[in-house]
Amino acid sequence: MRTCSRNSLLTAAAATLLVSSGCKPVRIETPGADTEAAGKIRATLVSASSGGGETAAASTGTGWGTLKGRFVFAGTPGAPKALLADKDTEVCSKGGMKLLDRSLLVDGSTKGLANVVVFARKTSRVKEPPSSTPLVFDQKQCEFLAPVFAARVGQPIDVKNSDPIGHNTNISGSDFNQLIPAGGGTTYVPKAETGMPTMVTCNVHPWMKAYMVFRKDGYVAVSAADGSFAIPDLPAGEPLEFQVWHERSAGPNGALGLEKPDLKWTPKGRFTLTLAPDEVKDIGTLEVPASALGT
Amino acid sequence: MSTVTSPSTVHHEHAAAHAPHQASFLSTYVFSKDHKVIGLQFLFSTLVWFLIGGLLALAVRWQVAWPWSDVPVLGKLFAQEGGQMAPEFYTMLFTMHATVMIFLVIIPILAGAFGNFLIPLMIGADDMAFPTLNMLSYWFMWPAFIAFGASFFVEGGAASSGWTSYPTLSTNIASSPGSGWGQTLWLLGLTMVGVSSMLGSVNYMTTIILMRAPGMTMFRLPMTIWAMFITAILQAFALPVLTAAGFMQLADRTLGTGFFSPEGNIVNNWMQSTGGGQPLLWQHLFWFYSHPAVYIMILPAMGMVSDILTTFARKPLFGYRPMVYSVAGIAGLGFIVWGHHMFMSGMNPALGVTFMVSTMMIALPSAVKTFNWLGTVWGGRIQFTTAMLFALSFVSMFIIGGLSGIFMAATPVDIFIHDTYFIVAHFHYVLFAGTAMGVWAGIYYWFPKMFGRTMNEFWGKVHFFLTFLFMNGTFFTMHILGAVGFPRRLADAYHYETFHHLQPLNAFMTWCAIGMVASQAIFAVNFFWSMFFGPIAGRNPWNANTLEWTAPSPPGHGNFDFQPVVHRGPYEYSVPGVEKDHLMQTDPPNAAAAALAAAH
Amino acid sequence: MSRLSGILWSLLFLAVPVLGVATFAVAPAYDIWLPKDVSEHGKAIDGLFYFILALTGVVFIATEVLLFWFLWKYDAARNKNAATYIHGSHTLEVVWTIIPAATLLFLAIYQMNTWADVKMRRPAMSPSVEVVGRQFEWRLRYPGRDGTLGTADDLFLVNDLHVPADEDFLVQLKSMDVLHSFFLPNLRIKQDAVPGMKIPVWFKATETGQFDIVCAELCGWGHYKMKGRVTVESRADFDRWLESQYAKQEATQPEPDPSTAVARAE
Amino acid sequence: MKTITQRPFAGLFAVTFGLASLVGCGKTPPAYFRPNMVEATKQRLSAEQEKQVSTILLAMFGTPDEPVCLPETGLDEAKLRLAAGPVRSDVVGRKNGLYREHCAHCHGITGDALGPTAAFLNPYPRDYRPGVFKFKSTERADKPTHADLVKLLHNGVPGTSMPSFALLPAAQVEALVEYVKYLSMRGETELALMRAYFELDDDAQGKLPESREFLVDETLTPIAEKWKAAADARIQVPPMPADIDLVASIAKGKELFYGDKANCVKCHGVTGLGDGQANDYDDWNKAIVEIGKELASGSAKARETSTAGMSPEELAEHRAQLAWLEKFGKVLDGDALHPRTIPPRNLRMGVYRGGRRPLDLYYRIHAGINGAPMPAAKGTIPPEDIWHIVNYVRSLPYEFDGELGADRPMLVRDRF
Repeated sequence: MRTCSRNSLLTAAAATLLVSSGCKPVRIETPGADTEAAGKIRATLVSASSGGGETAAASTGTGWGTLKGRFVFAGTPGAPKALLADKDTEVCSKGGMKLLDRSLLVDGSTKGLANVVVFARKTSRVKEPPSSTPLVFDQKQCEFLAPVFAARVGQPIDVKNSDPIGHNTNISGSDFNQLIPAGGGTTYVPKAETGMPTMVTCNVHPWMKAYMVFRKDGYVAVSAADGSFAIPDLPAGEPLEFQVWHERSAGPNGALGLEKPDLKWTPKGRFTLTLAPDEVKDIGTLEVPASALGT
Repeated sequence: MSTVTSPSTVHHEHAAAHAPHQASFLSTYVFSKDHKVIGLQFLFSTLVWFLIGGLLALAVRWQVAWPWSDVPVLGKLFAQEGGQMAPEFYTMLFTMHATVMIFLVIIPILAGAFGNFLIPLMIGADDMAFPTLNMLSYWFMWPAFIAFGASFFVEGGAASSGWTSYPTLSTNIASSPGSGWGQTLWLLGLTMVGVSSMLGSVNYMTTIILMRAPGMTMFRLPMTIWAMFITAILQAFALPVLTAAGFMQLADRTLGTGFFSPEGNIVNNWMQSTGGGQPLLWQHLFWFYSHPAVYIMILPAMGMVSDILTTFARKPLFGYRPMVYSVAGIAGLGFIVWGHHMFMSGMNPALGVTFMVSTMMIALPSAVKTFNWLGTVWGGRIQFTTAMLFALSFVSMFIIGGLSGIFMAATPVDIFIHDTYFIVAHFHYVLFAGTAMGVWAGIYYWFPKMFGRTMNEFWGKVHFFLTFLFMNGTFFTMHILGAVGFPRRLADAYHYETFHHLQPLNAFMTWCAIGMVASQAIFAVNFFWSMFFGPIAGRNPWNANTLEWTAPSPPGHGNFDFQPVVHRGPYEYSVPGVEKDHLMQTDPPNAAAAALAAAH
Repeated sequence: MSRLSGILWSLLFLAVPVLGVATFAVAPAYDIWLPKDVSEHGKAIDGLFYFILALTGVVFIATEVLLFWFLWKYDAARNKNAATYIHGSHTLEVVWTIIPAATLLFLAIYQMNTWADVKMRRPAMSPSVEVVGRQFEWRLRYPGRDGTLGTADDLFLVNDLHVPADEDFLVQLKSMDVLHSFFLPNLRIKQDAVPGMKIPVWFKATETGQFDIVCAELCGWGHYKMKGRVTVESRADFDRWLESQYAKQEATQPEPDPSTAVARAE
Repeated sequence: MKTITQRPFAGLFAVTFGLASLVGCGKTPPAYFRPNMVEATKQRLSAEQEKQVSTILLAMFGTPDEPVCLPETGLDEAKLRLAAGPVRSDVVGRKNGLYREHCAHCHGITGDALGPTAAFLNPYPRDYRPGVFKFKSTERADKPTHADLVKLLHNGVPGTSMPSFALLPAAQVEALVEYVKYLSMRGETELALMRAYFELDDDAQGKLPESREFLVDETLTPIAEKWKAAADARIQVPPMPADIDLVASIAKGKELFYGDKANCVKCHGVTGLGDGQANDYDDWNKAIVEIGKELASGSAKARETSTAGMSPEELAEHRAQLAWLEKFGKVLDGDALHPRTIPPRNLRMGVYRGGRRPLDLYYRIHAGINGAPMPAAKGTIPPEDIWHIVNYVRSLPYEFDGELGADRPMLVRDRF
């Protein structure tokens, strides 16, 4: 009897063990999605189509103003690294000259921080249509001459190649990746805004790198060698939100976040202000701490 | 029950001689050098792997029957994919199924478990010739267990180039996920199994030649021992080739030696830097071992079945010497037929003709054995014990397995059925319906000797019936699948118009396979339950003749409590003029001799 | 009880030959049998298959029934007379060694000719097509107009083999990466493609139609999807098809209308 | 004996039942679309934001088992249902599951090229989510036409693991193409949504509007429009000059190939073996590489900065940064394949991924290859010159080139 009870106990244990293992009726929908919320959204989506389209910002003011300022780098920029330029050396490193990393250009004397992009995010009106006189985007000695290049949508750009060797210019996220024959060139007319600046490369010489930013309204400026920038002819009398970008900044998508409470400067690298007609608003010297850049 | 009374002095001597061995638990049960413990260690490990291999087979069958459908239990591994099995996972499944079944189950359970347990007992020795080697031969299995088991969890997963691991699929790391770490581990595991078998076979040969009890001449050895002996020889001669080949493949994979890869062979846009090798070289080397291995996987079972048949037919083995010669013949011919695995491989067709002839000839000794088994059953007094049923089914199924081999041996027919389910049916009839049945027969037959208790006969027969039924349901249908040309190793064959209509048949086979595995639960419970609560068995529950039945059940350390002396062959059943229907090999010759004299 | 068990068990063993034969008898009715043969040499192969089937069938039935009969007759529970004490019979051993030996030897010699026809007596002609196995597709190359492979006018195709009927057709079989096996069930052709080897495969198709090309040697995770199609057609159709494919390959202008491209997918 | 046989009876059936139930209840959860974790992390989305994206996508596109699409997508939902859903090979005459039967194990249920087999393929399978396709008859930035995708399925992509589906019935190919478009649009929408968070004004509290205006008119429609426009955006191919002298044309082509104008030699190499500029990435891999750089520099910076003397909010900022970096590390381990450089094509192999017709080569050279470094020649190289290059490239596999000497490339003559 004793043996029998023990035996049945043993088998029962085995059975329960087998049954319990791997037997959980789990039925999950898409993980992380809220199913009934999705149901509601779908209801609104399938509902009758709305006129929609882009809602242009309301035009509230008249006249035009100018925004200017100057970026300086608060910190010590290390010596720029030399780029690995191992192809076509007879051209790319002529006379042993080295191509340098240009992602952080600080003016020695003025401490000015070059190549900071400032543009207005949304505007209601523009002073004049894009000019048809082409801008020039040139490359020489395996380097794009302009590290950061701003243009207005609709304005033609002459992409040139002043080198004795062939290049190609590849504007990522655009429809443009063209052969640029030695000494030749082609014209590109940007069709769409880039949002944040987009990278330009030459696939033949992978170290070649630049950035381009296209804006519909053309309200965009790139800080000069001394760090100064100016955006003229901005629509006055309405709140304007500006976006600030730098290649090296630690913020999301290169947004340059600064501690500027007076301008309501956000971590997304934006500040807002309203210009009076014919005002030349100088937001003064903007100190960019080393921590703001991914140095 | 024949209880052999022995001079008490001898008994005491033995007890004294072996007293010091009663050491710590570790040295008694884990690192024991006692052939019986080692045998049981082999038995338990291989049975566990048998279960694993069976489950792998089920997963394979599931995919074959219902490709890409939600796999039960396993499906949880592929939750994001909706429970659908990835094709490379399927290739890993059948590769590891074959690997586990061949290298971790059949070979070790025959040579390792039964060989170890039975050889000393049946020849009247108190242990193996080299107990330490014997222990090592078991513990070398563990690296193999670990290597094969671990390979599922390395990057890329387990080996996926089939158990034959043909180059360049296996040598070229880029050719398949499993050809990465999985394949390397596979080769390492294989080598370990090889070492283990080699240690075993050296041991068996020495033991059988040198340690037979007084009076036990070679031609008084039971068939089991003969089979084990010849198997050991086969292994000793064939294994070095495989080991060498394995190391060559390892070198190909790790050092880029390129023994097996031709020049400029591009896989997955990855061009092999080395070349100058020949993929066929591996096939020759591999099959030079693996064809004899086929006989390593069946001969011991044949031997055990012969003994069991005689015991329960209560009749001498029909044609003892022809049986021995045919085993030897199979072993000899086994070395010159490997090419019949390569008829379609691009090997010189003229060479194919040669191998075809030798292959036809190797069917001969098998036929002789079959006829002798029939002769043994003829005119006996058959007792339908579980062991006997399994042994009989071995004979019945081996006939099928043997005959289906002739189709493949006929080269022109092989053109059509090569690598189809016909061959799958063939080797499952030899290895599962044959060897596995023989193994079960052996377990039911020698269980009393192993644990001193008999297994439950009723559930044993239920187990036999279900296994026999489902097994034929699964494997016999494979023949007709093969006749359609249904190729093996296809994750989904139903998009071929030729095979589209075979899905229902495959589904049926898969259900049978599931039933087959499920019914092993009966065996498992019966096995472990009987181990503790089965009825106590005496020394000789089956009234058999061979020496092991004169020892206590289970035999103590040193096996025999007296020195067995052999007076006759192992199969003296139903001798006219003898009151009991069996004459044990140790029975003193006096009365029996007279009776025998009268008989002849 | 035990009497009954003996009967039941022997009947179980009788079931083996009965059901075994039944399976093979019924299978053709459900079309689970040799697929339609459209090759010249296939007849011989199928004939051999049936011959061996008959031969083994007889042996199978004989031995299995014998086994059943012995179990039935010599069941200890129902048969009281003692077991025959016999160690074997020399004559019998000789008989059942000689007869199978003779049969098997005959079989071996009987089939050699077919084997030679399919694998050894290669027709004297240059390859009609080159088939290259590659994970996981059959890449085909026709010699083109000049009839020689490796020239600029070769025609490249995938998985879609076309063959003129009633003509010797010589395939030059190669593999680019791993082992494959070129299996044409309906043409009774199977040959491994081995990297580094050029293996000739030849056949003569006797009927037009479309049939499968199967890969019969494990070639990696996608082994199952290595499906091809062989189209046997008259010489005229074959030439027409060749020309159309060649024109397609040399196209310098897009098809006038996308829908034709869709149509091509049929 | 009797008492002994009774007992295991119960036990046996308990065990067999146990096994049976184990097999029976293996129900796995339905397949789901994996979120684009790389982009989500790059845009530094919060958990709520990730949740909102999945929710919106669920509303707009449904699940792999029940795909839905808004009329704006211009997709045929019937075709989608044919391609979507689990493979029910146990149901005779089943009507769906095509994508998971033929494509999912490489391209992934989500079309993110993260299927179980993907990591082992070279090149990696295509990730549909950016909506960029290489081999097509349209201008570089345009979507492929329906016919392009059908042709691609028909021929496969020679030289890659993409096999030919020529033997599938046309209806099934149609369904698969439609489903690829569906996955692509879904992926593009996902990207757009994730990027939209950055463009949000601050008063939105980092929550996207769930209005029809935003989701459909501003997000989905522009994407769908590009797909619809593809059919009319096919490149107009001027016919190859009828009287062209092939030998002369090839010579001219060779000149251009090696010259500074077309500059092919720079990448495809003087030998034409594709051994020129070879350490560049395609757009899919480049994205991962860039992120990897960002991650590396970020964590380096994090290691340097000492938290000593940080104001609480600075400290919080710092912690957030660390958390973000850690998450990125995980994402790159789990949701991205290890980036690989893209070698320029070896032009002597006679293998043309986008098709071997002269027409196909013309497309490649004229428009370049979207997503790959291959630039467009249009505008700077006149059509007849493109035809010359085409002829030269087509002659390369057969050209005997003495310069190459002993280590000659593998000609078509030997293999392809």
